[in-house]
Amino acid sequence: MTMTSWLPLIVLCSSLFTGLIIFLLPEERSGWRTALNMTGATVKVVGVFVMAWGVLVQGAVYEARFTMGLGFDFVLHVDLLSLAFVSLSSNLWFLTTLYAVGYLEGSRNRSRFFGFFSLCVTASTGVALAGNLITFFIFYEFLTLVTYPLVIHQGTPQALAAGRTYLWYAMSAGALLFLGVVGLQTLAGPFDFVSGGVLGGMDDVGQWEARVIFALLICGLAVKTAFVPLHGWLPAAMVAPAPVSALLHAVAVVKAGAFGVLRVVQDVFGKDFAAQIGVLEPLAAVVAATILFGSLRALMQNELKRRLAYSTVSQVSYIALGAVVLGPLATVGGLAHLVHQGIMKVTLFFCAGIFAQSRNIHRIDQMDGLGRTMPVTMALFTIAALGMIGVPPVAGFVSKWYLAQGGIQAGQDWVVAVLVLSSLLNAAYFLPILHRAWFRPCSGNLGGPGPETASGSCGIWEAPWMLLLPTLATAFFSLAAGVFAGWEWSPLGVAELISAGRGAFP
Amino acid sequence: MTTFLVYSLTAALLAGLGVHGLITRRHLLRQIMALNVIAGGVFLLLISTAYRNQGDFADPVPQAMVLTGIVVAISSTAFALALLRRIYVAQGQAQDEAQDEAQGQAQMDAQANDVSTPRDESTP
Amino acid sequence: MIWLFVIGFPLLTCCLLGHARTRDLAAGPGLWLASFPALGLALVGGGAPGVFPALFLETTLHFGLYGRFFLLLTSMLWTAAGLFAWSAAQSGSGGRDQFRFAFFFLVTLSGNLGVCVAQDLASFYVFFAMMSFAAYGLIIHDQTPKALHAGKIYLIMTVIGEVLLGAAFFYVGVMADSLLFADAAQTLASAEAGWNRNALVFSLALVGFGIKAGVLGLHLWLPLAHPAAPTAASAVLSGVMIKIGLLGWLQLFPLFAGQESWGMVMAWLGLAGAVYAAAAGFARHDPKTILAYSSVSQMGLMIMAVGFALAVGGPWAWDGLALGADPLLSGLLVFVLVHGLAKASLFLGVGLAKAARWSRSQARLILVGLAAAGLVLAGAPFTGGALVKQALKSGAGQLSPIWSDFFIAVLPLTAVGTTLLMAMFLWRVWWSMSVNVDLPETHPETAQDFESAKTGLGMVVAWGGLLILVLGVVPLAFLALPGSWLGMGLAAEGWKGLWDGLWPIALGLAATGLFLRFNQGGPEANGLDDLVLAAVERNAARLHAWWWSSPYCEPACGTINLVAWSDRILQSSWMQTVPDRIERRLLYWHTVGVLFVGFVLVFLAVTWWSGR
Amino acid sequence: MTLAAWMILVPFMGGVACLLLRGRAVAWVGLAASAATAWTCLPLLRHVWHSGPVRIDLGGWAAPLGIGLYLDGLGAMFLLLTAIVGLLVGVYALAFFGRGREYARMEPYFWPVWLVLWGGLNGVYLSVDVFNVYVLLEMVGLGAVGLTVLSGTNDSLVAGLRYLLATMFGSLIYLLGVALLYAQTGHLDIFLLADAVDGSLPVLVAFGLMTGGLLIKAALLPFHFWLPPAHAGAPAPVSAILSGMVTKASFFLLLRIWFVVFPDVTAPVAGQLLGVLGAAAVLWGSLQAVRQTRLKLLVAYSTVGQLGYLFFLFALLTPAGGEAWSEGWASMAWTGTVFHVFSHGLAKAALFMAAGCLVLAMGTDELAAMRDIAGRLPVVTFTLGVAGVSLMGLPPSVGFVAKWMLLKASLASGQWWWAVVIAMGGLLTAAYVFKILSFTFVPVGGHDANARPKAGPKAGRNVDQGANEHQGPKNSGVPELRPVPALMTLAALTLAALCVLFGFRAEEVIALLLRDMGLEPPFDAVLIGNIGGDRP
Repeated sequence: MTMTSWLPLIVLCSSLFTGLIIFLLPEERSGWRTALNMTGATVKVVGVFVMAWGVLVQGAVYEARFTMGLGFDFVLHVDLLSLAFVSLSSNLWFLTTLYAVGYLEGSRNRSRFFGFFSLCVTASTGVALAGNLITFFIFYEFLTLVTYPLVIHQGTPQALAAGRTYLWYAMSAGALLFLGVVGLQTLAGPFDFVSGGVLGGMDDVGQWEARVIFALLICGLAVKTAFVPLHGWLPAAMVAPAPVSALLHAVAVVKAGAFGVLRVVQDVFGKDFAAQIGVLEPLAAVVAATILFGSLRALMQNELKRRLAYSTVSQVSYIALGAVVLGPLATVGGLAHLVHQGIMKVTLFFCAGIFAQSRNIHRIDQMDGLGRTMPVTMALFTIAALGMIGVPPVAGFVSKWYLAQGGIQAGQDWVVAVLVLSSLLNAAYFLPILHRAWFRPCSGNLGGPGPETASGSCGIWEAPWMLLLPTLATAFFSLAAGVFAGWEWSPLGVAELISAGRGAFP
Repeated sequence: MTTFLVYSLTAALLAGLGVHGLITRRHLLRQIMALNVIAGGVFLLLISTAYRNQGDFADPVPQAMVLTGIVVAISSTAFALALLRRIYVAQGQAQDEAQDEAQGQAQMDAQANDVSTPRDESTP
Repeated sequence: MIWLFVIGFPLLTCCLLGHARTRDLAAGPGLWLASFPALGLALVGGGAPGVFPALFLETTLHFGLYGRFFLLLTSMLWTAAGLFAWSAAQSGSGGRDQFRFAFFFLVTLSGNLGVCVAQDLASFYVFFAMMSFAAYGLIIHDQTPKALHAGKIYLIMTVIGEVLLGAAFFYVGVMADSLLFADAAQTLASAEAGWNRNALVFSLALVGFGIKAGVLGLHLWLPLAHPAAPTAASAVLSGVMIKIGLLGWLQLFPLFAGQESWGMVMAWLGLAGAVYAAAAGFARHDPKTILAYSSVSQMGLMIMAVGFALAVGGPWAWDGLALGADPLLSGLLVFVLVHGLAKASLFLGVGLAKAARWSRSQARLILVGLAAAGLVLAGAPFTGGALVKQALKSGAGQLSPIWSDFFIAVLPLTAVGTTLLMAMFLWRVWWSMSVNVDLPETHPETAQDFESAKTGLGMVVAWGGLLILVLGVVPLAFLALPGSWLGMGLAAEGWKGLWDGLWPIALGLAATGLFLRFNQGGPEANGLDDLVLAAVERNAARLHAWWWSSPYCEPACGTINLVAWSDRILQSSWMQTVPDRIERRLLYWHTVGVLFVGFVLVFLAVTWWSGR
Repeated sequence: MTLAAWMILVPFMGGVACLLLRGRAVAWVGLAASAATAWTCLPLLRHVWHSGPVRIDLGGWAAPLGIGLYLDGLGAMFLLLTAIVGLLVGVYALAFFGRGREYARMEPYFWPVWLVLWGGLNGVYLSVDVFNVYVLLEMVGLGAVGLTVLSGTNDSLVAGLRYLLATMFGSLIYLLGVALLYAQTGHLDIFLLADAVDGSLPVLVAFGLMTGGLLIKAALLPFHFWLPPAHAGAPAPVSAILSGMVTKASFFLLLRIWFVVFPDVTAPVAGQLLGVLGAAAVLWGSLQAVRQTRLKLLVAYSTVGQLGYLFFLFALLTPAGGEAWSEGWASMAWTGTVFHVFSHGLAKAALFMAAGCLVLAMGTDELAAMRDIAGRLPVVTFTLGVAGVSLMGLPPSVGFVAKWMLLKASLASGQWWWAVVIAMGGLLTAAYVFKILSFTFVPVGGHDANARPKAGPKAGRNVDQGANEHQGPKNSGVPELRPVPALMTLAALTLAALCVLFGFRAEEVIALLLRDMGLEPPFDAVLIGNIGGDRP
């Protein structure tokens, strides 16, 4: 094994071993735990950076392949798509860990929390690096397992109910996905992901079989992607601590689903073949419905995190939209949104966590005048929220721009209509929050006394730097990703590279 | 009608009787006895095969098998009886499924089926 | 880099707000210093176009055809507004929260400057959005209920406009396969008739920019927002920002390519807006509202001019178009300039008038200044306004005969409306100054501020400067460039021109007199705008209420609730009893025995049967 | 290779030695015997790996008269599983019975009985003589019952006697079949029988009786009546033994009977019949497990469900008689099933051992009492979780491999309905595994006991009960957990970890398993080792 095959493993294991060791650490060794976490995260970020440099600049191929003896190989492969996802997850892991250390200061069961947290990142790294559908599935299911303890971390009845909901959805979907994966392998034999699809080139795959398998796979992925009739778990899972929500929404679970949809449509079926067997239209209908319905539901929420959750439901489907719309520009938009949505949504959840943690603010009607008391946090929230709406120059507008253009390019004008409506709805549920926070007078009517602040105080009280710094970084990224979208290595630039087929599997 | 057939039919009858006893009797002692009846049937069949090929000598293998089988059956029965005794000492009766009744789980079912096992039947 | 510096300078100034020590600098002189680099750039000229591949989606910044002109106007007006705001703040009449005001002021400024020089769709969109959204902060700055309401309407319409504009840009970008305005316009020039993507782009852009520019029907936010905003903000809102919509059309639409149908649509819309706004606005009581309607009316005329330019098939290829080559286009630009300066000076004048108690002579002086600016707008002879009228007329003359006669006939009538509005405006200002009533809708604290306010010198300077520019710029240009069409336009028609300029004004004044004679002191009636708006809001509220009470709003709506299903199954009375009963049965020897015997028999039977 | 004989003799001798000793020495000697047995297994395994199946005739007497032993890949896998689980159960038991008086009392009985049982199990896997197998099965059965009643409580006595009657009944029915078979063919050796059987009625009846008898002992669905009370009532190490290993012996024998002795007379419909019973077991057992409120009963019913998966093999392999074997999916079905045996053996033993830790700590196995176990006994909870993952068939675990193979086999063979059942069974398994886990996360503090759960779902209801209970008198003091020996936790954790690790090394197992059966390798993958050792 050379460096090129070790590196993906190192990146994968940097969080795996961290997680396992953290489990064994006693509760009170928080210094050790933090050090370990940060070391793991740093190793991962550096590893990803080296891989990115290798792939993008040197054209190296990083691949670790193990024969399982089961008719498939366990493959970790770094292509541009996985690179985009893995750099997102590694960087956000770093920041979220920092945030979580601050957020959970002094709470119980932190070893367990951080252990599963690391495992969760391992799983999403695995999902990103998986070189074939089965490896993908393995990590995808692993993800379900390790997220569950995080969702029910607080152990409240609500948390348990949420965990139960999550499991019901995820497990049922996992069963379907399993059937789909096995069926596909039975039909087509083992294969790796290939940019442009594999099935199109196979003669012995019948149309109907392909359709059934497509349906199974997409239904299996739909739960994590939170496609509309199956999105029920996502808002329920909001009871988890804020870093978990951030991770769920921005990096791990939802993203894994969307990433899976991208992989299945583009690298397994291939857009052309999928269009040929006519499965893209139904999927597109679901995606469009999800985008609109998620936004509509978000409009109805008064709880901040729930509103954000429904916003995720809507926004993640943009990624899937990129996969189902035929134009190459749409692909670029979807891929870019994978990253953009991640950094913006993580910012929003960080901020929501800060509000909850420091001011005990959970509902939107408690946010009056928050801009005066926590100006920095609120400013970051504003940046991300504007980005979600698609207000330039925050990153969101870039993805929408490309998605819409892709739709037009492919003659699917409804994409524009969907985006227009969705943007309006996004504005309708985010702008009132911003208005409240910035332009209403501070009511002093906070959700209750914050841990360290007198109730009703309208003085400036900012969050501790451990919470603020990661938020600042992600907000900065979301702004930068929009402002410097044209840069060659920006998320958009990388997405263009991926779409152009460079760095695809040889 | 060969001898073998007579033996085997008898064996089948015995085994059938045993099975019937096992599944209809609710008293544990009777069930143990029913199992022994089945065992008797099986051994009868086995011993009858010793002459099945009409040879000059009896096949020693079935005899060895029956001997072994009897040992096994005896030890099992002994074990079962020992258990039965412990149960009787512990709960004052020797019915497996009466246990359910006592716990009120299956009163309806039990009443319907309990005709054949009078309760006052005692054990060794 | 100079381009980025010019646009970014206000943002840099804005950054100073973040630090307590530099804060006062940024919120003070920073307001008017921020646009100086832009002013310099517009005067000196920028050199090579700035291409920034990494910025947004390959940003190209340059003057283009109109950029320098708009940049000049923008920087002038913002300098004046900044000066006014600073001075107002200095003298204590700036209202509260000056740092927040400064923040939004500077961000809006930055966006506005960027829009002027953006040569590609993406960066234009970015700056446009920056300007539009930041302006919200300016509009609701006073936080009166009225301002909040205005802000809400503004925000909603802005968002809609942004989104539609975005859609238009998406289409153009794909159709032209380029994000440059130049390519986009070229693509649109080859439009065919009928409903196709070109038509879609036209209509999307019409609405998208129209909301900003106050096209009839989309102008609803204007009369609300302008009076509600602080004076300096109203000045730039009305002076520059609504013109950006116009700039968008000019850049995007293929002018002089003979798109007659679209041209006529715009011309008619513009004309209708001009007439309607005059009719709707003159009876208003708040002078700033009248000014807002006047803006709508004047924008209507400009839109009409754009319509003319669209409809006319020029003899020259559009890319050879140069400023000054065509009286219509140049006249339009002069119109923009004149209206921008005049309207800004009018707004600042109102602010000045309200800022303190003036002695009668001072009040007269202010009134004269306002009247002069009003006259320019109304197109009095030898002002820029007359020139504009001339240009419009020549533009109308190039249309096909039916339209041309009609528009030429109608044009002077719009001047009557403008005069009416201006005269009513002056009357209201005079009235408010003499009666000295506090404006009812001001925030009490703001009103208190006003009470104790002194007038700053800067406010006067800003106003006076603009006034001088308004009055002086065109004659100066005439003197400087006697040979251009400017000179010809002013000089050629002689006494007839003078008469043409004067009779509408006289008519307007007469109408004003009549109205005041019969309706002086009458209550302010709700206009059509208010009725429409009220109806829309009522229905929106009803829709909202219906939606909230509808089953679609229940938390479980739209989800496949697997948990509920599983619960329904697992908790059902059947499930609670039957499996237990079966399982209990299965624990009985006789059940198992019967099943066992049955199994063996079935097994034997099937084995036997399949062996046969 | 007399090692094969030692596999049986070593535990027997260990058992006898244990009988003669007193005090803690029993445990140490027993553990030493366990280690020796497990150790003996290794060279045997290596031998089979290198040179194919082993056949030895004890004392030099050939087939009809002497006692023959035979070990092929399949048997080796079962031996290996027994050795692993047996050794770890031994380690676990060493600590378990060292706790307190009530357990220490059982220790002198546990070790001899268990070692004899182990010897019997090894014998079943090694024997080629259908009658010897009967004797060994009886030995296993008696041992199992002996272990079941170890605690001497009333419930366990009743359960034990019922178990005894059932297993005796099954054995006798089996013996009846053997007698018929012998009467018809005059052979007892499975390979000789394989050549001698024909489609005559007595042979068929013998086949049916043997199958039926073994099914009772294997606790397939309608015949599982003895299993839950016996498994739930026994002490933890015993439950692990019973569930992880003893049920597998009868299944192993069924495999031998069906695919070695009677491959020519099996009917496709009969195979489907077993498959249907298996499917019913999967669904029914899992459903019952979901509905239990006591941990050990839940795990016991889970055994009923998990055993059902094994019987798909009969449905998958019988359709085309001998021809099916040449298909790729035949080998998938085989490996899937064997992996499932592994998965279930390891995972269920780990589950029972973890449950034993919990019972030891809490004094009860009520699920509702397991509050905040995740916080207080994290390693045990982790073990529960990992073992559960393997049961669910989720990656990365040996259970996943098993399910993968079974699914593939059922899809490839066109019998897709098993795939549906497997998927649904996985869901139900997830339901009960996570039911356990969710209870472990309920905090002790009950900081919002007043908050009602939103919906009225089952977990919610249970939580609610917990909360209400919590508001009661117990509120003042959370019941203290008794300490759990690290060795017990470690043993359980090791088993759980093995569940995961075996998932990564499937290739060797497949190679070992398949080449002795003359099966096509299922994939293009190059199998390790020399394929095609000599078959007898």
